[in-house]
Amino acid sequence: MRVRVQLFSLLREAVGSDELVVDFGGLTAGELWTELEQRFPALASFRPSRAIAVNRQHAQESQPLSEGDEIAFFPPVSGG
Amino acid sequence: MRVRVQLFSLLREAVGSDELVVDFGGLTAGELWTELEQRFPALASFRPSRAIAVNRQHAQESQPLSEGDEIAFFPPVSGG
Amino acid sequence: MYIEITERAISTEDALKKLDLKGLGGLVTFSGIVRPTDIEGRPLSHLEYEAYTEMAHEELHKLCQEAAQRWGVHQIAIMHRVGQVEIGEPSVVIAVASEHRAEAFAACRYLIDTLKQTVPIWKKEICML
Amino acid sequence: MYIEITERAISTEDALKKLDLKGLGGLVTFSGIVRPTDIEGRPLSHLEYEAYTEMAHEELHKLCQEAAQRWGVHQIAIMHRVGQVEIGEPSVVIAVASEHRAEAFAACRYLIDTLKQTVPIWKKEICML
Repeated sequence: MRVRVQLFSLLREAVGSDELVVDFGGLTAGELWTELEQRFPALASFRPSRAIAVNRQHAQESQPLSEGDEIAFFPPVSGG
Repeated sequence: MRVRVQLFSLLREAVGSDELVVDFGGLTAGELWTELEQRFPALASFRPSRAIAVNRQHAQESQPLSEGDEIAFFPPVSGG
Repeated sequence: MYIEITERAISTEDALKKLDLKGLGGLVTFSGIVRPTDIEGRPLSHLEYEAYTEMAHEELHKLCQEAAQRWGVHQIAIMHRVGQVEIGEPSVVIAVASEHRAEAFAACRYLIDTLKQTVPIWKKEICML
Repeated sequence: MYIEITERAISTEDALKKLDLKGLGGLVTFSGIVRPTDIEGRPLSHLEYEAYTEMAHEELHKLCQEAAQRWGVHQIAIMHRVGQVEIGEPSVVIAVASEHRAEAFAACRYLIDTLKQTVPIWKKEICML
């Protein structure tokens, strides 16, 4: 399936891009992250702390993805 | 002794005056109140709830008074 | 630390102007606004506030000192109206700034709660005729 | 309920203008102001904030709905800066009005605490060179 991936803050800086369109053979948000780590090894160190949103909702690694979903990965939030 | 008595809010309205100078034969703030009650019977109903200040400090009925003290009697505060 | 008991209108903005925010990170304000009805729902015309002004100043000063001791907050402004206050107008405004937000929230809440319990100011509700 | 994520300067006054105070008695505001040093005391030049704007809007909207359910408060304004924010400027302002003060304090505190935990906005500290 094809999904849109947005990256924020340190993850955006690690990859050098704020948005990727990814053709993806897996099922879940966690599998998508693993695939991104393979393409962008600089992401690996963020795995323990990074959060996931699917279609603008906070999500877990187990969240199944669908064609056209908007996925976002980001470090712990620090607004305010 | 001679003391200055200030009355506020409903007590002022009950007596019809915001300040009295009282020549007083007693010792304590509570005794002064009792003397005022005798002069102004309308004060009696306020006894259970009225507060006392002596020289701008919250005080108890047992507070001894001195010549020249500034005494205030007032109903429960309701600012804010 | 700024304390004012005044017959003139007051506002959050007025209180904020009295604070020096330099180096501070959290700013909390409270305004108590005159509601259109009394506690039993009867419509009010306005309120009238009366203060034992000198003692109220001293009591408010003590409250500020307590807040400074308990929470380390030093930037505090308290303004309270006396006289006639119309529906919708603030009768009291408190502004507190501190390094971090927890202290400003705690001090502001303490100040308004304690003001209502100990500071010699009285409200009279004037009913609609 | 008013939510704004903006590159322009914000202020307590701006947030207050978004509230309808009619009939309400308690108004609490919080401003988070950029401090001149980082957590280790190093001097900062400024902060840069970045948001996942669409999701941040939705999350803030959810927080307002939670505050409405828990405390019955409906007059809420939240403004958050993105982009460069200078030392001494507010990065976030929250204003909450309610019938009585306890609800406004509780909701305002909840909103800033939860904003910092769940809303997708990130701060970057730019050190003095």
